[in-house]
Amino acid sequence: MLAVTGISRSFGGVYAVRDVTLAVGEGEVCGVIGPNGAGKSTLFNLITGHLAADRGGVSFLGRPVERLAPHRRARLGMAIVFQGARVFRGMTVRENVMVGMHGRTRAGFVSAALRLPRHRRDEREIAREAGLALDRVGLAEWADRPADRLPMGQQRALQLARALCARPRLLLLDEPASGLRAGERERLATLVEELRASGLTILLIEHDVGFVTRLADRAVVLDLGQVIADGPPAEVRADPLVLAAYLGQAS
Amino acid sequence: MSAFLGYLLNGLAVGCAIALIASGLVAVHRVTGVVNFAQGTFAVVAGLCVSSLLGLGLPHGLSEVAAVLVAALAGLLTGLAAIGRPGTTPLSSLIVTLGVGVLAYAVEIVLWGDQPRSAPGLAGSVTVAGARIQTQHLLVIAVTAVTFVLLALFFGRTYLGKALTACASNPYAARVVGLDVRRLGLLAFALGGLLGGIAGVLVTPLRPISFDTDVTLIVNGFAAAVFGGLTRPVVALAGALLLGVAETMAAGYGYGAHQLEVALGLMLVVMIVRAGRRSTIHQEAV
Amino acid sequence: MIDVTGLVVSYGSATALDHVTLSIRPGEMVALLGPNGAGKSTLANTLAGLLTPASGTVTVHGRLALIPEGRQLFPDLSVADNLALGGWRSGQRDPAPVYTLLPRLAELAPRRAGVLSGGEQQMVAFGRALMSHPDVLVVDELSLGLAPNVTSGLARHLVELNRERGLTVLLIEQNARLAFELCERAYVLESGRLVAEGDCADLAGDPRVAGAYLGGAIT
Amino acid sequence: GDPIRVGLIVSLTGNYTPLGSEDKKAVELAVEQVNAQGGLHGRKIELVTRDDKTAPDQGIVAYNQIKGEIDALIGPVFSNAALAIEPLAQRDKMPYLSLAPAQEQVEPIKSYVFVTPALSSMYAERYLQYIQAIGVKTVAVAWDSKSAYSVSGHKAMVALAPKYDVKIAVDEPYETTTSDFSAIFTHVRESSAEALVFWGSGAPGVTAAKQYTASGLKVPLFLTASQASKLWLEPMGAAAEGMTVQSAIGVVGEHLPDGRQKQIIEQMAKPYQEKHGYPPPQFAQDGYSACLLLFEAIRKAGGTDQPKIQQALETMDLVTPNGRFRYSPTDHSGLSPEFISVNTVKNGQFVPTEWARTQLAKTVGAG
Amino acid sequence: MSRPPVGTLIGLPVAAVTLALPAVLDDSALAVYILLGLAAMVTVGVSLLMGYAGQVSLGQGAFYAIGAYTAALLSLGGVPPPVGLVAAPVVAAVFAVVIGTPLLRLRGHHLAFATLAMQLILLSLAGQLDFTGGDIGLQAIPQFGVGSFEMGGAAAYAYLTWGGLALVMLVTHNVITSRPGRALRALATSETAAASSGIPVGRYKLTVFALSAAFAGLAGGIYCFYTGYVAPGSFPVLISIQYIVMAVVGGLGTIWGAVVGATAITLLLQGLNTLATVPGMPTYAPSVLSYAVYALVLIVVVLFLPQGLLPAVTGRLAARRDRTRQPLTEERDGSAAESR
Ligand SMILES: Nc1ncnc2c1ncn2[C@@H]1O[C@H](COP(=O)(O)OP(=O)(O)OP(=O)(O)O)[C@@H](O)[C@H]1O
Ligand SMILES: Nc1ncnc2c1ncn2[C@@H]1O[C@H](COP(=O)(O)OP(=O)(O)OP(=O)(O)O)[C@@H](O)[C@H]1O
Ligand SMILES: CC(C)C[C@H](N)C(=O)O
Ligand SMILES: [Mg+2]
Ligand SMILES: [Mg+2]
Repeated sequence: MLAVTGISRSFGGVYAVRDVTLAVGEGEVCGVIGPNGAGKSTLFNLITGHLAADRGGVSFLGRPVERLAPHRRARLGMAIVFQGARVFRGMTVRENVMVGMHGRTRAGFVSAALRLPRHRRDEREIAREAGLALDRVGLAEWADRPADRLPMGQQRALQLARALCARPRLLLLDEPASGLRAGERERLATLVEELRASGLTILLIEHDVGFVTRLADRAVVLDLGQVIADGPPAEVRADPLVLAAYLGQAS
Repeated sequence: MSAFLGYLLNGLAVGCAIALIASGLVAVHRVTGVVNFAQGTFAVVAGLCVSSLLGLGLPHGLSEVAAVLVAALAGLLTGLAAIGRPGTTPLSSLIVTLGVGVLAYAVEIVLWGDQPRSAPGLAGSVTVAGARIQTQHLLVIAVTAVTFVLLALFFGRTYLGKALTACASNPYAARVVGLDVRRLGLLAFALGGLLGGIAGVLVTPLRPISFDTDVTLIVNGFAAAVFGGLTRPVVALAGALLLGVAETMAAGYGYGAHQLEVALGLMLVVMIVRAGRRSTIHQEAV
Repeated sequence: MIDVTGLVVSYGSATALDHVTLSIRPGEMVALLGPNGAGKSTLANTLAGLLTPASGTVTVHGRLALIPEGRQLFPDLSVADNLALGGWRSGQRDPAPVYTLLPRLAELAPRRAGVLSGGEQQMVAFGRALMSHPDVLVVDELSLGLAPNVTSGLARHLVELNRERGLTVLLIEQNARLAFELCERAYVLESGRLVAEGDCADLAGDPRVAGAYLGGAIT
Repeated sequence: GDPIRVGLIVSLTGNYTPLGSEDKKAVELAVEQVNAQGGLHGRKIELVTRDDKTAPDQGIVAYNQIKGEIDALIGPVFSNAALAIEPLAQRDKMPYLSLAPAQEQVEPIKSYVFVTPALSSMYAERYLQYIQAIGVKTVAVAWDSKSAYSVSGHKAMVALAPKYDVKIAVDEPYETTTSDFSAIFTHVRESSAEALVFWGSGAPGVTAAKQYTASGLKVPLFLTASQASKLWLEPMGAAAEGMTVQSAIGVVGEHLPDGRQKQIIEQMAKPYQEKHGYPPPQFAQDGYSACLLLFEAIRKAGGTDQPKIQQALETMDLVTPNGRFRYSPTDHSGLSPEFISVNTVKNGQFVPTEWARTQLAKTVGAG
Repeated sequence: MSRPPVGTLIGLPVAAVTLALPAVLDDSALAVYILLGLAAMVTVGVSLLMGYAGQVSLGQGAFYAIGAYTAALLSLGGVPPPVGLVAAPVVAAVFAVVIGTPLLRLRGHHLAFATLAMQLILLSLAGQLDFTGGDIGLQAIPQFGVGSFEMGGAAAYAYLTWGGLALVMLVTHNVITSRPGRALRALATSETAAASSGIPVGRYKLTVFALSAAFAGLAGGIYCFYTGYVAPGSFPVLISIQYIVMAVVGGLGTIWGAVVGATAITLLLQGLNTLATVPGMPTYAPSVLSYAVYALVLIVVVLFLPQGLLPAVTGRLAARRDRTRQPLTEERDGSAAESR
């Protein structure tokens, strides 16, 4: 499904990601953990094309994508929820989510300006999908508020809804649970389980190791830009290297 | 060869005058995030003041200093209008500075009339390796050099300079650490006025100044300042010198009728090339 | 140390805090819990003087520092400069003590804060707040985006500061378990109103609170 | 009876404010004077003034606003604005006296459009006469590529130079916004030119004059009539001394022999000086002359019937501060180069050269 | 989607008044009415570009000029005026695509400068070339007409103008309330997040740039027939800035705001012009009065109604607080974040 081979990226001589090779199978939920600054978010940006790799390749659904622009990769079925909140200002929650459907619809400027039948068809489709996505993350009652006024937690949920609206094949989640309380975290976990059950492939960055252990089939540990452990979460958690670099005595 | 050197030196001087306008734009923008379209006005006010003061018989030196102070005051007043009211967005502030610039026209016409004025500066010229350059031009170059060194040191090295930079970098965070964003913004506007005033005082002996000269000044200054992203004085200086030298070279080698276009076109090309080598993701980092 | 009475804060027509009254004694560590949108960040910002109350009073004795939600660094400045500016109020500009606490920041010192990873930024925000030698520290999400070992390190340090220097702490924390571990007392805020307060031990026993905030939390 | 309404559209804001505001002052003075004498045909003159903002489209707006209420129009100093209004005025049969010098206004002739300043080609020709007279054979020419006045002046100069046996060694355009003329001066220095003729209006002329002194160029600098304002001498300061500047005859009225021409000039210059504190510059001369022409035409037409005014204008022969106008169906400019003076600046005053003094004396004597 | 109430509540009466006005106005008022409509047309484009897509153009006057020159040159060359009028927006849009391809790699202030420079260069070219009539420009442009029918009166031009404006507003409304419109508003906040939703950011920016250029081009085309005269001097850089002022004063990111802004500024300027030239005013009155009043009104409106006239009037202030905060602030973070 996704294969990353020997990918590297440095900033001013410092490697953020170094020679990372990673394969994720269809339907797999793969946790990515590691200390702060280990290169996890950078790896996600390399996979989605927001950053150019210095070296190495990315293939998705069996075809090399490292030369494709981010929006093309998105159209192939990658969706990402960024680490920070990136909601579109000046738009309602619903409109934000509708944007997620962009890659799956076609009506352009001309159809919109002339209100051609395609435009109407697409709008109906988009509205329906957005409604579903909103329900799914529990934002339905917030749908018509301006998105930039939402509290943190809801903004994160909104991003997830936007990503889901695209019906991706691969979902990359960068710390989706951060800023969420126990109850909300539980709901998120349930949602991820549902998604997994529906066959979606998921890459999940999370510092809450318990969360990862519960949801992921497999955990990859990054440190200083390199993979230092890869295996079932329970095993990885016990790895002394991981304990030293990441978990400390707190776990 | 001496012709080339002549164009180069004069170009540098022209560029330095532009740089001084740009420096004020950078100072204000770096601290407040506002593009101050009244920057040219400060130079005009100082220029008109110095011509009047010298006309009244005040000695050189005193007149110039007084004029620069008036410009600094004008800067402060502009700041009060532009950022004094809480909740004014940088775009609104920009429009306010445009308004201030126009308002200044009215004041200037009442005080000085609508005809251009000038003032005597350093007379004569010197010959450098066979190329002739006006003494006033040398003065412009020298003052610009000093100004930019000081400015770069101020913003790059001093604590206050960093605090000022922090204000625009993240105004909310600035308030979190206890910076008085509004006061520091006003300080920046006063500094902008001061820098504009210096530009005005130096340029007035070279070219006549009238109330609407600010348009020419701001177009060039804006070009140079944008070259430096409106935040980096030294890059803005480089942009200004590029602009000035390109203009005189164009005039020197046969494009006199298009010198501004040639220079602007060159700036554009450099900017576009630079823009091509930069990814967007970190420009939006949350 | 902090006295809040009848505090009302609103954004336009929406009321974010509705007659909140609370008080924190010097040297106390108090947790503030509540679901998303409860008004916790609003309260933090009001305590720091960044929002003006519609009514009610806020009194803070001594110097207050805030670790704001979402890190809020100066992206264009270096890490070192970010830290130095944290000392604007105290006049302390040398970040060395912060480097001892968070050695990673010493490595990052010359980098622009805007390009740091999320967790690295959170560390800078923490360090910056300490630079002002506060008497009161308001932490809006301590563990946000931090690796477990870093979180525990910072938590330990908070406790140290509290014991040794008598630092008063108001801790807003999503990880209620951690919050209860660190603090003696807690307030629970919901929809802008205080709905519960008391000793952490008691609250942890309260089924309603435990259900919502301790529930499936796993660390 | 009800007043005669004269439209005045000039630049009161924008680039040409310094020109337009002088025109306005002069026109107001002329109107005041004629009204003090009881007006025309017992009717007072009333001015309807509009600002063209130094922009052609604003000129059109202004014209469309007032065309219904005015009997005749005195139009923009900014050649482009003047050119924009003229087709409309022609269509409406609106007698129109332009204050702009561009050639295109009278080539081809539009029956209702008349020009009051000397055309830039006349300034060019006059300079060539002077240059020939002082024995100069080779000149350099610099011109503002963005000013219609300067462009057509330059064009005429290039075309007429062979006739006066003058060679143009350096031909250099610049832009209105140019702030450094060292390149031009360098080119002149490296050439065999014996004089530099500088076409331009206002600011660039002042800048060039100032830098010229510092450049150490030895050849004389010749400025054109657009520079003939005391207000532009001031900013030049000491740099202006000894410079050669053209002007309309009215600017040097006091140096003329007594007679009709001098009297007309003083009729304007004295009150103008009293009112505004400085002698009327070139542009004021244009405005005042336009008024005299129009008033005379109305007088002759016996009223404000527009075709009649047009006819009166086409047969006009009148002495004004700009010189003696002789409009005809084939000449809507009316002036000739003889009414242009070539001056040097002495103690901040425009003083006609010996050559000009004799020439003007001849012109005035003949008239 | 988020603003039909304003559209219908204000739209219908406005449309009625718009239709009635040309019949009752005299020529002098009609001249203002037409120029106002043209300014509004350009401003709607500016508002679309800036208020929705977050891109700043200080060179909108250039497209206005291109439209005017296109229509003028074609009809002087004997092409029927309607063809010239259609060609005006098309050529402007094509030009925007060509020039936008490199320019739109720039953001925020850089883009603002680049568009400003483009206008300066273009106008200077128009002033030098022979076929554009140099600085003198093009004169005697035929009246607009279809077949043998020639449009003479100003009222006819008023209908043409306001018809064009209605078209422009309709297109804009349709665009912003649909898929491409949401994409534009999204990329204004974050190009990265937009791209990861599958939006081809570069192409969309180019398209909206071209669309706003087409609006300006159409306005330019009508202008050239109405005035019968086109010259570089008709399109000073200041008018480009004026359009931005109109958009901001009216309320960025609202279609009607652009119209309101254009109306307010145009009427203010015309009013001042008339007021200041009333006989008996002192010499400097025109300039002093018009500069001072214009500046003060501008400053007061921007400071006290920062969301613009329209949102203030329609009382939708709260809902829109952050929308105006866009392009220029947005980029600052961006450009500052580049390698320093
Ligand atoms: N544009 C950049 N310029 C310089 N350094 C960068 C840039 N982007 C990332 N880095 C550095 O690369 C390293 C990896 O960053 P990344 O954001 O991938 O970490 P992370 O694993 O996601 O950490 P966290 O858990 O804290 O989010 C960090 O040290 C960061 O400072
Ligand atoms: N700038 C704002 N304008 C309008 N409403 C706001 C604004 N900021 C917050 N709110 C509203 O105020 C309420 C309280 O928000 P606040 O950010 O204080 O919640 P919180 O408890 O910190 O939530 P979280 O746990 O998600 O951080 C929310 O309903 C939110 O929508
Ligand atoms: C002589 C002046 C009235 C000419 C003016 N400078 C113009 O270009 O129109
Ligand atoms: Mg990360
Ligand atoms: Mg919060």
